[in-house]
Amino acid sequence: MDRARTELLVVTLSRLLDGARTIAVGASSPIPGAAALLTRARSGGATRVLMLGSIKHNSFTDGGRELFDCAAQGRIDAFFLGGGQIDGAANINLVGLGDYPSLTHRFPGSFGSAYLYFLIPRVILFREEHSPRVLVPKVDFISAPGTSAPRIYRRGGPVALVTGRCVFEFSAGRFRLASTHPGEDAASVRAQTGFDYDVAGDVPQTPGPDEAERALLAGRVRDEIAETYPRFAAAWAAAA
Amino acid sequence: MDRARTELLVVTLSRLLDGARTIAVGASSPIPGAAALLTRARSGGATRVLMLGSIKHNSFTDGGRELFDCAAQGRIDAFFLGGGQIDGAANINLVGLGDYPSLTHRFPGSFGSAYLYFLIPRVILFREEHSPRVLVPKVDFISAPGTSAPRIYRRGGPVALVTGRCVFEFSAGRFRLASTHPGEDAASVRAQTGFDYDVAGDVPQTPGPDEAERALLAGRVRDEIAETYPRFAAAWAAAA
Amino acid sequence: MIGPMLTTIEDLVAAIRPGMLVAIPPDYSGVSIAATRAIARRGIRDLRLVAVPTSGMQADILVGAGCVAELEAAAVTLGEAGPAPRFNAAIVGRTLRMRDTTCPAIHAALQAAEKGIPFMPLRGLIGSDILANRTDWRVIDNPFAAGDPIVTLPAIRPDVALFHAAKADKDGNIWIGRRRELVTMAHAAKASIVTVEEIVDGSLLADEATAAGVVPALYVERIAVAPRGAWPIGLLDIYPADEAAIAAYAAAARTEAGFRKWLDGFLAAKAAA
Amino acid sequence: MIGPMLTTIEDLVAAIRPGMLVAIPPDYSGVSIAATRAIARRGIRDLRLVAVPTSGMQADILVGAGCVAELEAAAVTLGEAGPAPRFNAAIVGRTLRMRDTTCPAIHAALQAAEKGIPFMPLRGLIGSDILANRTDWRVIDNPFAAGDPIVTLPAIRPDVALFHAAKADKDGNIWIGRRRELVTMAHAAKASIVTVEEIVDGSLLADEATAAGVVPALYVERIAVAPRGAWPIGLLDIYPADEAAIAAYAAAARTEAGFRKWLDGFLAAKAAA
Repeated sequence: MDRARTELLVVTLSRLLDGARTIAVGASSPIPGAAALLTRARSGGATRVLMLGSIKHNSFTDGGRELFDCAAQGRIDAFFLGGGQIDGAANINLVGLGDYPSLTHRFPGSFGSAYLYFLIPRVILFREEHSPRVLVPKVDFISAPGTSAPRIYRRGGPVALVTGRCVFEFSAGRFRLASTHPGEDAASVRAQTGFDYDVAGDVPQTPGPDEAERALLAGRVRDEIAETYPRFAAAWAAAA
Repeated sequence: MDRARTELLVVTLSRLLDGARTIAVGASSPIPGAAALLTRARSGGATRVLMLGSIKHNSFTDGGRELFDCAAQGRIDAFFLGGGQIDGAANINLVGLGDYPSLTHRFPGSFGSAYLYFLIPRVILFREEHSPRVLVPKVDFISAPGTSAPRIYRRGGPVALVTGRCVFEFSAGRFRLASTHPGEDAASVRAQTGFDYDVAGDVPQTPGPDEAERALLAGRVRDEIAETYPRFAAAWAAAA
Repeated sequence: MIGPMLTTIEDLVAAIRPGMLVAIPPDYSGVSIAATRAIARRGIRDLRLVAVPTSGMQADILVGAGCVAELEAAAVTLGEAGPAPRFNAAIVGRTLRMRDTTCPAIHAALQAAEKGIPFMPLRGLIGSDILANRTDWRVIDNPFAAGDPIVTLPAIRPDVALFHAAKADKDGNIWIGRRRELVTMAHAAKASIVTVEEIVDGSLLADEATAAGVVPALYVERIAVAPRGAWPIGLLDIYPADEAAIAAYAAAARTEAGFRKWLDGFLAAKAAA
Repeated sequence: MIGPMLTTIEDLVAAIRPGMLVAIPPDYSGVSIAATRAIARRGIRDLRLVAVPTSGMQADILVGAGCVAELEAAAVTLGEAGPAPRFNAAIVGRTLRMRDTTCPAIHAALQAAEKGIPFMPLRGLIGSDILANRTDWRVIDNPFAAGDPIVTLPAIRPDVALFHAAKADKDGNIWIGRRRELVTMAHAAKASIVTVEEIVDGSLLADEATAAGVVPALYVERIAVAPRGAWPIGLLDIYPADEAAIAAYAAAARTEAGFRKWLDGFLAAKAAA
């Protein structure tokens, strides 16, 4: 694990969560989980984290459906989704490559994306690999669409896409390059992105953690994420 | 309380429950509750009782809806319903007298009747008062209909009506007088019944409890019903 | 800060405003008579009550005290103590808008709100005068089988779920045991307002054994301590119903004058907390 | 006698017959790997699995062992240990009928079975290729709002719900704590078949504290004792997942030959009971 990159991603995701009252984190999401815990640690008690797979950071007592019911009730402000493929319309594919159902490569599956993408106001797309094979012109399978026609019931959707190279913001059905991570610039991002997006003026660099954040990351956040993602936390600690 | 009459009713209802694997008993139903407990006591462990309001005879752990869900799943074989009015088509009225919503007299309400009457195979109607004001030609308000058109989803319905005077069996949309309680005969029942029904041949007398049943009633059943209906059990014991 | 506010019972009910849709539990669950007293004292009017799915003394007191404009319930009764006298008088006197329903319809419509779906289908009901009078319900054809009519019920989303429970922890988690209609109420409602017997140390969610019976703080807005707050109704295995007190109420409330006198005593009683 | 039969794990899985629809829980709940071994040993074929709503090693083993004809799941993954190799191979090799879905659709369709309704509406999904490929789902107009399309899902009624839990009592009540997807599974399924860590004295329903986390015997058909029966998956706060054993499985199962060798060892292992 590259510690600096991991911590940059955690801090970047965490900033996108600012002001969220309740953040939910799905399965197999150690970096988003750490980001949510960092936001919580900085919130002075104003943010609640609901993390699938956690016993401690879990307020749920109604089984696996409660996260989804809770989202439908409007009680969840922010959530993360990823994708084996993501396209420029923020459609995401968590199912596989090829002409479904004749797949050449299978991903785990759509999880709750086909639902939560519609219902949670602030969905942050996160995929560390930033390459033309992930960020494609059009996904092979739409697990969940980035936008919907006006007549379709939809109360939420994507606000940003964070990758290992940059931050894109999403609005009006298009991505816009918001910042590039250290070592990248607008041109290097363009070269690795398979979909079309907007760039407005000079693109700033994604800021890394400040001192206070660094201390929380190395302490409380890493300790807390270890309960749900022990191998991730151990690798993070070893890289420190 | 007239002990002999109470025990006759308990035993009569209990016999109608014979062979039921799972019997549910709704709110405010001490005599049906005692009947279910008697059937259970005699079943050698083959009958389960689910009694609303009980803590001991309650297997439910999913809140008030579980009884209804359970019935819909086909797990409940027998149940009791009553009515402020009952008509010859086995329609029951638990809402009130008059031209709804302008009622001249209000009953508590329909409870789960409008649902359970459709879903539980063996519904036993029970109303102690047997008079023309209760057993009417046509109920003022149908809380739940006795029968439904063939296209309507219905897996259950009434099999009998037990009153303080007699037992009616119900089939093909009609009541038939099956037995009269001690002190009554076919003519006295006819005089007190506001709806039309069938009588086939000589009508036998409703048999009272035998020795074994008497012992269970005075012991185990009365003890068990006291948990849910303490005042009923106390009055029963005082009348003994 | 997130999480519910621990407050007084007077302040607790101040969150309930005229016209609100308030869900209340059945007598076998967790009925807050303590909050009922505070509502009547405060004189909150025009409440729309939803009994989940029935009510007893709580609805009867609130109707008698003039707090209720509309009531949706599958039944209102004092159980072994007999009919609910103020409710019955209000129906016959036509001073209450009544929405008659059946128990599973209330549960299902709350589950629809819990799931954020606009409606829930339900079996039964067809041919009943309940359905005939519920112009807000719709019968549709089962989309999976032609010629199979089924009732659909619009979601019931209460503004407030009001109940009483055994205990809360300092984070605002509420322990309700197996009385899970309270969970559904809390999920379906915009906010839950809860009286409890006591506040306990430690987190009720920390241990799997107690966590199983918890309504999480996520759903709870205000909590007040009210020892014996369900009285004269019982609470789980903690205390039984006070049958004599309920029978005394039933007798007093048979007349408007008798109820007024009873209510004066009830309102004057020192709040349990 | 009513109530579940306490039996051996071999006899437990004998209730699962070829072609049956079997509901299995997610890794964070109560997965019976002990029963998985017994199913593979017995060579039960043509199972139709429903993951509630995802699965991991359990589905992967059963697919690899050739027990599964069809799988409905929102995802199959070994979590931190990576992709589910036998599942992925079966999809690419087209030896498994896959019904892709999304988590809340599984929950909702099981709730439809629980409630005995033919279908459940669900938000979301419109515009997704999941919906486009689910010819068994229907989009209808919300009967309460014109021009508002909504997906309806037919009920999923499993023949069997198969899971592992901390304990059972002698009446056959099962304690599952707050893992209530197991409750929904049990309600929705015709019968539940359960392995447990231990059988305890006394009734789990006798005390409100334990009753809150119980699947009642009413829903349970067979129970077998299987200590550490979820291993290498974890169980509540009782034991954690054995990450090394799951990673070893993930590595071995990358190839068919590697999986066969792993399976031989797994099947040869003495059942925990």
